[in-house]
Amino acid sequence: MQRIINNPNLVVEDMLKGYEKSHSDIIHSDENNPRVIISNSVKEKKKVGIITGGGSGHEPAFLGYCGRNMVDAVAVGEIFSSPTAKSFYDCIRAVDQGMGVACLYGNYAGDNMNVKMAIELAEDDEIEVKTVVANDDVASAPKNEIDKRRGVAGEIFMWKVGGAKSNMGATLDEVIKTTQKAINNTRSIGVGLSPCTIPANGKPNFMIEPGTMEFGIGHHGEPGISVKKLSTAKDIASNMVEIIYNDSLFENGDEVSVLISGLGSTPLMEQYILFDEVAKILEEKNITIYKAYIGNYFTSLEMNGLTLTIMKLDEELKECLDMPVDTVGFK
Amino acid sequence: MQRIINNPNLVVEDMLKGYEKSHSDIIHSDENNPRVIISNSVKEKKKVGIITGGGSGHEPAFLGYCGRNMVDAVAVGEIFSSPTAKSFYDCIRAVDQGMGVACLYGNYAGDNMNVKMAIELAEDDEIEVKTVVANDDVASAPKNEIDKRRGVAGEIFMWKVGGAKSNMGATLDEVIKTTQKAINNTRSIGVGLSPCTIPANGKPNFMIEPGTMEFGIGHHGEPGISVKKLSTAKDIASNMVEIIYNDSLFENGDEVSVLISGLGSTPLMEQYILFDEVAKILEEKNITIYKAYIGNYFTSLEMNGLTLTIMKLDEELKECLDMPVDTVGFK
Amino acid sequence: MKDYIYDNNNSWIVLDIIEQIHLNSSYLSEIDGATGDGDHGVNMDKGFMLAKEKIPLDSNFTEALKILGRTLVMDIGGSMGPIYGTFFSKLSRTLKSKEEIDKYLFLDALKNANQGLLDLAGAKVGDKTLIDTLYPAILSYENAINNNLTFYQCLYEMKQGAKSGMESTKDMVAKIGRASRLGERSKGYLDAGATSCFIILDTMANSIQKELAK
Amino acid sequence: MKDYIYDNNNSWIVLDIIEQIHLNSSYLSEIDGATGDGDHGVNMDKGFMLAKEKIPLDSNFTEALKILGRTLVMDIGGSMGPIYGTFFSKLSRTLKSKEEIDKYLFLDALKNANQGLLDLAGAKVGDKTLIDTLYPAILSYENAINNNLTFYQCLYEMKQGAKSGMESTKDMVAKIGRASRLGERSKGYLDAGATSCFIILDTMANSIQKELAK
Ligand SMILES: Nc1ncnc2c1ncn2[C@@H]1O[C@H](COP(=O)(O)OP(=O)(O)O)[C@@H](O)[C@H]1O
Ligand SMILES: Nc1ncnc2c1ncn2[C@@H]1O[C@H](COP(=O)(O)OP(=O)(O)O)[C@@H](O)[C@H]1O
Ligand SMILES: [Mg+2]
Ligand SMILES: [Mg+2]
Ligand SMILES: [Mg+2]
Ligand SMILES: [Mg+2]
Repeated sequence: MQRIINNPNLVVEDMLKGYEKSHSDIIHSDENNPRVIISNSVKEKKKVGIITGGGSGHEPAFLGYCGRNMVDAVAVGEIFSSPTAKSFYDCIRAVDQGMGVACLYGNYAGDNMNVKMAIELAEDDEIEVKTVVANDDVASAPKNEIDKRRGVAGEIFMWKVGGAKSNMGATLDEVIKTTQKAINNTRSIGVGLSPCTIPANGKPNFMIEPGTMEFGIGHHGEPGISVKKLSTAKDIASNMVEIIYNDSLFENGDEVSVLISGLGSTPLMEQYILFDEVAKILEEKNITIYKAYIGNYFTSLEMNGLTLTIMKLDEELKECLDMPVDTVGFK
Repeated sequence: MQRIINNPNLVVEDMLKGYEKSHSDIIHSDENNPRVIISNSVKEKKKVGIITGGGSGHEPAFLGYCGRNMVDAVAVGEIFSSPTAKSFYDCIRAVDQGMGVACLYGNYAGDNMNVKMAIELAEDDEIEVKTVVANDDVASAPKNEIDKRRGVAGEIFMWKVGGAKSNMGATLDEVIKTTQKAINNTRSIGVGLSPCTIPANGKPNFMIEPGTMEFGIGHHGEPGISVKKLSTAKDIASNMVEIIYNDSLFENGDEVSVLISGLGSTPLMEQYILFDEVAKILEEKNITIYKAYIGNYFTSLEMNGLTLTIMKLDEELKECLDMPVDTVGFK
Repeated sequence: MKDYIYDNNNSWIVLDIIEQIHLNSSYLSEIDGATGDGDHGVNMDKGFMLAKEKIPLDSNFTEALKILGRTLVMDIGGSMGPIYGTFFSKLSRTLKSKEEIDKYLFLDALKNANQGLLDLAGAKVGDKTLIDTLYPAILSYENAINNNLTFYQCLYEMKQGAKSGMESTKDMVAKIGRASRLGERSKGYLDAGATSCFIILDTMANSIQKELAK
Repeated sequence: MKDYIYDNNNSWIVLDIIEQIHLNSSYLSEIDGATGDGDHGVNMDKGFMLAKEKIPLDSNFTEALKILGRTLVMDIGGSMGPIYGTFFSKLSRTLKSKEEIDKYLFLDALKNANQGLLDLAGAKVGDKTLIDTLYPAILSYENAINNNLTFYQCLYEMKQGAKSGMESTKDMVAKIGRASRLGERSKGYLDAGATSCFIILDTMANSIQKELAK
């Protein structure tokens, strides 16, 4: 395992120390819980609190999206493992100003359980918490079981929209409504070309044969829809757009934002090559790209591969996307 | 070779198409030369033109640093190969407004030759061009042959400072003077943990044994100072800071900016872990970190490893670093 | 031999469980490594050792269960935190209703804990999880009660049920969690959670048996 | 047989060179792949084929050399663009001083080209580069002149020199460019640039010999 780390069981602790030191202009950690990262802008104006949380190993997600006009606090878990209920609870407490808290997270068993318990704890403090659970990954379940779908890079759009809406002074219900619309309007699909290794484990816990790719792979290496021959960027783009398109959300004339995220070891160059092919296909379908984001926005350690996310826009969502933010991962 | 590309001989062309489409708010390409990327802010105010250029495969360098208040035009080469003299020349022509042009590039044989020829061409047009040649890589030659050293991620500080200075209305000589000071004040060192593969070649053209690392590796896999046992982040940080420190530039009481760049497949997590160790050592040496940048700022395709860059600051350099920019790679 | 134990002063039963998880933590990680991400022992050990600090030596059995449950829920995250946390919290909540814990109360506690877990985690028997240890353990225990065996004997049956439950996971294909990544290839390995669940149930039964025999 | 050629109407000599580079491009990339990044053939082919488009069929030898040189400098980048570009530009500049090109003028041209190259690229004999082909080729040519051989014979000697120069790179350790990455391991392989340089000199000599023999 070729890694620049100290104790493999303490990679998250060690990372957080470096993160705090380097971004003290944007975030700080909770006084009593180093697994809670809080925006320096928290409570600088009265608004609905926005929190999220998830396993580590996805950097810059989740903590990179903590900052002014985006996420107010982030609960940080072990690698690929949900944060504790306490960390979610501490996030809730750190951001609540009496207007309630929106917890915007991804649909995974552990996160669902821990958020549920944190909300129960917050109820005792009479803090109102509502959730939006990202389920943008079309590969993870068929459309008639849409609630089982996992959240992947579409979570970034969810946070961007939720953060913006809350900063416009919306109520908790309004924030939830618009953010839920954002995720309902969002679809993602991933491809994996080679696996990743959890430091404490020391070996990849799945394999991808050279010359093949896992189409529909999840953010932690969850199995894809199919193993395909590794073909050209043009083919891959066409397969990715097609499966998203087949979900019957996007139509002729739509305006969308597109996010391509490398999963870790895929060079930016390849992400731009894929984007070019995606853009060509969308143009053919008469879909206009309002904004495009390309880069390692939501990774899986050093996995080779990428995700494609498309969000259907309306005027409200565009306004939310356009709001400037001050975070490490997004501008 | 697990890659998302079309024709391996056209990766640069294909990337540029995607790049232009996705960042048309910041840059455009030269009408007659797609290998020249120009900031949309070019000539929006009268100033010294700032250009650079280099091989591809280092994304977001070089083109990601093109934009308002940083680089005005970038010449784009093949993978790991200098741009043509014509592209450098076209950059010069695109940005000159009669105040001259500063060409800020890295010390490689091909770039030196092509820039030299481009300057000769520009002389015929009576455009004054001066250069700063980055040589921040301490591993590439001993101090008494400092002019032989290669430029690596320190180039980013060079561009940041040069771009800022020019936007403050400085003359060509002033821009060159301050930018030269920036690079004279900058030292970098890289470590490589696994190699990268040029798409058209199809196989890595060097190997790094698992359990070892190449200390002092260059941005294209140039051989390091030594092959070491892969140790802890703490050890690696201490070796890296030490070799920079031994170059007799930094001293007790200095204020510096630090840049850690992943070379491609090194997770952000590990970059933060290393940063934490570097920060501890600098603190012990009574060196203050004014600003830190951590991320994939200057890559080598999917190479595993990272570079550490430290720049000694004074008031002028701080002012230059602080100027906001509007580029893809830097904020 | 008694056919009940006191709640009072029996926190050592919980400390025994913590001790066994601690001793087996490398083994649990090793099993998890075969089909998962190799951290089950580390995850468990972290949470259980944290709880150990907080449990006063001479406190009640249910008080210790409550502390363990709360610590797991609050401090280990992942899926194991809420799952085992809920399990121990529910055990505590049912058992603390009486000062003497007999075989019937213990059955109620197990059933409530199991139900809490099913509500929360959504795994079913056969998914290759800790449920595959817990469910047959409770079933064997209940059968023993129905056959009028003593508390001591019922606990013996529970251990047998837990053991064969754990072993049954070896031939299962994982349907949930990280190991489901492997599909058919997950066959041939014990499930890590099923193994830790066996250790927990087995140790708890042994310790209660010791107390009964006092 | 003549002992000079005309500059006039002899662009075909340059087109022959381009043709040979084109035909050998896969071979050149293959050699480069052994110690470098495997693109030498592609790089060369791109530039040379671009120049081919621009060279009028019945133009002068020196005009064609100039176009080739300029195209390489302007349009291929890397190190090869400026290096071979300068080489052909310098050849052109010296040769075009007279309408008849004899063996002495050709020697001057080679020497000027070689000097231009040394000034620009900074490689030395023994570094395992194209210089290791060029330098012995010129030396053999000059020796032949000193021995009063004919232009035709001098060119034959130049080809021999180029060939043994190219072959000498096989035993060298690369000191410059990408192959220097390999150190000792670069031994046993021809240098790609030395090989393309041999193809260029060999083809140029053959074509001039054909012209002399006309
Ligand atoms: N939804 C679930 N319900 C019950 N048990 C589960 C569930 N998901 C996972 N498990 C159990 O968790 C165990 C793995 O735990 P652990 O390794 O600590 O967590 P992780 O899988 O996050 O690394 C599995 O062996 C399985 O028994
Ligand atoms: N400084 C130099 N001077 C002369 N020849 C050089 C120099 N650097 C490299 N070469 C030659 O360039 C050849 C490689 O060319 P090519 O593969 O086209 O470029 P690159 O190395 O950029 O991929 C080497 O075989 C060597 O002969
Ligand atoms: Mg885990
Ligand atoms: Mg090359
Ligand atoms: Mg695990
Ligand atoms: Mg090459």
